[in-house]
Amino acid sequence: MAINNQNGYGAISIRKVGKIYDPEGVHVEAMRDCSFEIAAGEFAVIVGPSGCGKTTLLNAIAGFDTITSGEIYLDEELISSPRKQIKPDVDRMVVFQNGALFPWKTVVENITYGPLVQRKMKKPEAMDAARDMLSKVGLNEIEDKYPEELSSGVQRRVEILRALINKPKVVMLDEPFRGLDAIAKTVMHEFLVQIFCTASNTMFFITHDLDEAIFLGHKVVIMTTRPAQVKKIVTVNLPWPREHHLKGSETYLDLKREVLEAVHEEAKKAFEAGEREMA
Amino acid sequence: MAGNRGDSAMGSDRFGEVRIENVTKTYKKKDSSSTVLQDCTFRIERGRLTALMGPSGCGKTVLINLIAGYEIPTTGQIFLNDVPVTKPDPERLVVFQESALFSWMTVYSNVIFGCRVQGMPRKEMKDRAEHILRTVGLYEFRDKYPSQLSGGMQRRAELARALINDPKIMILDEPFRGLDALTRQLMQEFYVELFEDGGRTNFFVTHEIDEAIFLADRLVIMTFQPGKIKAEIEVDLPRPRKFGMLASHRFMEIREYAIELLYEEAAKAFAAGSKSAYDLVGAIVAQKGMSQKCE
Amino acid sequence: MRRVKKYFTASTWRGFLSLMVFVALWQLVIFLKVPYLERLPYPADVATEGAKAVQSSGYWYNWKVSMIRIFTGFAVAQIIGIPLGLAIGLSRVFRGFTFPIFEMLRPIPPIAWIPLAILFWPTRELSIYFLVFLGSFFIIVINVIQGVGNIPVSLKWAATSLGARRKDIFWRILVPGSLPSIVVGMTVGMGVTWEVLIAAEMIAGKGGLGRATWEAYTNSAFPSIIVGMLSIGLAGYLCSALIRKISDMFMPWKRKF
Amino acid sequence: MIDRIRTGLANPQLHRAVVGILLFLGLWYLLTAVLQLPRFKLIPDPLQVIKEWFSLEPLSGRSLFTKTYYVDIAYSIARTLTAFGLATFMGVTLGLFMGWSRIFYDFSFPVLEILRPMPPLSWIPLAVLILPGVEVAVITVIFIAAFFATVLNTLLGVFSIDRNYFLAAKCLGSRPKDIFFNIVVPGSLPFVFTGLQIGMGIAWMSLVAGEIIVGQRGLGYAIYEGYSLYQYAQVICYMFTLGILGYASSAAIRAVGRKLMAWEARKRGA
Repeated sequence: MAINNQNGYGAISIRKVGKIYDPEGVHVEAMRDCSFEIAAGEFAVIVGPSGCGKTTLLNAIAGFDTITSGEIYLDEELISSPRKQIKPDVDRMVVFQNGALFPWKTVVENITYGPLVQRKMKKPEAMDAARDMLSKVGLNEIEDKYPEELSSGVQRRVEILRALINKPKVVMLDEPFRGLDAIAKTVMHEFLVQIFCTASNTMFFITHDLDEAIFLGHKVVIMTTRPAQVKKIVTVNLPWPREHHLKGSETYLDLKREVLEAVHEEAKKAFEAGEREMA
Repeated sequence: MAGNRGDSAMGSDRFGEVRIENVTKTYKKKDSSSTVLQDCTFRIERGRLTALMGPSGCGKTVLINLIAGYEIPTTGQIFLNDVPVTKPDPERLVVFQESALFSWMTVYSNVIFGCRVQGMPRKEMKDRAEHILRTVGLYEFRDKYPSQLSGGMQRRAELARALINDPKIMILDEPFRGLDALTRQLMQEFYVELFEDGGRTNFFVTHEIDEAIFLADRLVIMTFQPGKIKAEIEVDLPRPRKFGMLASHRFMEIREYAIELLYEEAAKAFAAGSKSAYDLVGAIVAQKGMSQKCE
Repeated sequence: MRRVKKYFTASTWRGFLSLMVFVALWQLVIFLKVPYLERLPYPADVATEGAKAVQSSGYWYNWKVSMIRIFTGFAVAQIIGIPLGLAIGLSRVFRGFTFPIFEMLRPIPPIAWIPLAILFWPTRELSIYFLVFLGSFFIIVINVIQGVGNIPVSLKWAATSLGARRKDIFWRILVPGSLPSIVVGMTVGMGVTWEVLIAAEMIAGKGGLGRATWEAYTNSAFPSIIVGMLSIGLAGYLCSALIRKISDMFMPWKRKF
Repeated sequence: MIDRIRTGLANPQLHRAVVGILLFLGLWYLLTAVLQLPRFKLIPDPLQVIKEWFSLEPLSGRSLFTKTYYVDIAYSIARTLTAFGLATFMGVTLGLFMGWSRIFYDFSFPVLEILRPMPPLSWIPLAVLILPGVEVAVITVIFIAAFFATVLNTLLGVFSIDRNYFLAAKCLGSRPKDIFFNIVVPGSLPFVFTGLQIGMGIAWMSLVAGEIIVGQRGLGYAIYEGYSLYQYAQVICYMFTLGILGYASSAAIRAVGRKLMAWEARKRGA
């Protein structure tokens, strides 16, 4: 498992992080004492039951929300603690669950939005860069389409490109392929592997799909139900770049079994807890 | 359980067997016509779970509408236990994509809807509903409205609404679509257990390949426009099915084989300019292997 | 948009403050003799006038007259409009015959019917009922038609599958399924209805809140005018609140939990 | 092209529409001209209306071929457009800022909520007494009518924008100004146009009321004048004229909306 980041930017350290939501005095503990490390250039996948606080963690790293205890560091710099919260910025990009391409901008306008508002590039330069990215992944014919004219698989890829053009240290993806069918997902995985090989960012990837988790990740972090803690960290010893035939290998199946059991246990707990809550 | 299930059901007419024979469905537009299904012939066997897969736009939904009797085939015929299908009937029940629960009725009213409009006596209706609600674990939730339930519970309520009518065949149109992967997995386990206990004929349409293999006895794969039957695969995983099987060799073998067949159809959809076309550019590249792309 | 219910938050204080500022500004424009606005009465005068009005029986009589007019016209509009909307929504043939007539008459502002209404109906009171009726009639019909159209076909199919006959589908699926749109139609219609009522009362009415405001105008009694306006606003608000209340009662599945 | 017209003419819905409208006119004629039922006697029959409308020398002095007719229309349009333009400009601006800034919202919304339930027409007496001249008063009342609909819908439009768009824009390095112009403005457009449609409807209604009650010239005024001078056919002509203008103005708003929101149109096309 070669981590291919040489410059060493984008290491995330999560130390004893906790989060308590308290609207109207209803005390909900979303996360408790959650600690793990993501090395620079590592592809980390987070799995766990719905509503277990994975997104809470992402929000804290991205700077959308605060935490109530613990600390989060990005490259040795404190970015989040109960006393300090760094604002969202271009070094930490988020790709959202239901997609957040601006529907009123064309594909190319979406991708060039970042460099243009940051005044990093002039318009022609940004357009060239965007077109270049699109053609590298075989999407050059769609630059003038509006997002809603595209299938959701293509929308997701455009959104990932929109994040990457800013050369962030970390890319965070919150269940980006939810709702896609098996074939479309396979395509997305190929795409991500290809992107990851050239872009060398740290990846923070949240998913519910275990095949996806093992196929993509250097490590799979399994979370418990609420309050979320780290249940288990599984290191994926598969060669990189990942190839499809790996999915039949004994190592892969062993890993899958391991992750499956751990997650299944938590999912069941969460499901039952959820029903109790509704009753 | 798994072995004698088919046998015991075989003799009776309690469960149905559906034959689809040379079914073609053509829609006429102003001056052109489009054939959605062409010469489809296959059987949904008695007491078994048949899963249907195919790319989007291959006419899966039309096929369901035909079997349910909402539409009639242009040519060919569909038989349930040798009786031709002509109109909707409670013996062939559809569980719809997303939810078709009536949002203005409580869970209980939804479940007894079929019995009520068919005029079943109140006492019998109540007993049956209670039994079925306990089976799907929704007894405590019977007075709630669908919007108050979680996604997984809504799907179970819908299964209950169909099951209470004791249909000869259950038709499920992507019933777990829109649930997150983990809830979906739990629903699949719940559903497969229900199926293995009841042993009725089931026809399950999905485009999620893991789901299809995990649940089905037999897998039918359809082609893209016009929809034809491309292949039928026997799924020989043992019953009862357990989630651990998802990581078994046999499972992965069947999966790879099915994906290969589906890719071919996906590529055709691309040539036809389907909306998901651009996903398939990637699909074709992906088949060539990706090691060279990384350099 | 859901707002967290919590009292005495920063928002509440700001809201309170903003109303204070509004009243202070009102006072200020008169004090500073801002052109035209200086003719406004002082807030305190309005308050005194309001207190006086609340104690007089004439004031409450006007409330009663306006409310009776609103509810009669509005109720008749619903009784005719809802079945008509259902029929247009359900039958293509019926829709073909009636909808164009409907579309021809709908864009004419209800207030433009005033002369014709006075001409046609034997009493003024009846013509006001008719105008109020027009104000909400077209809106409710359009909303019912949309409501029927928006019921997913899968629900009708599911019901047929389960053995429902046409009658069952109508009463158990189509009617409850279009209720949310009916409520939207009623809410919007109620707003327009008050518009029409005020105009009708000012032009042709006898008694009623609109008329009272008009009479205050002819006497140039500024504080009374503003008391009238506020009363009309309050009455309109109460009517809308009532519709919300009723809709909650009829649609328990839409309640927030 | 000819084919399309032919298939269009073969459409049974069109036949029904024609039959339906003819039936309506027939019934009207029957009730007013043939049977002459008690109350219907007073109402002119459709032939009288059409004759009056197309007459070269109308009894009321107002028809398609007289200058007065167009002067009336011009007055009404000028009033509506002035008020509506002002309301759109101020309403959209205010709505966008209210949606964009929480503090601004907290300060302005309560005042808006107190003023909003008062029907615009209830402002007429106050407007006439305070403002200089009837013309300003009428325009003010129409303005109030359209303004509230626009503000409220714009505000809803901003609230309807997916929160993730804001987060994504922040991630991409936007300053507040960028967010305002790239997210808030385009994101609320669909609702803004709904608001404009509603506003336009209420504006026409208030115009008529304003003109009837205090106006000089204009369609509403002419309707009431026609009524007092027993020119009932002209009253009906003018009602239909108002209907046509109302319909045309909302069609115009829809057209502008489609133009500005290309992404919505294409989505529907796909």
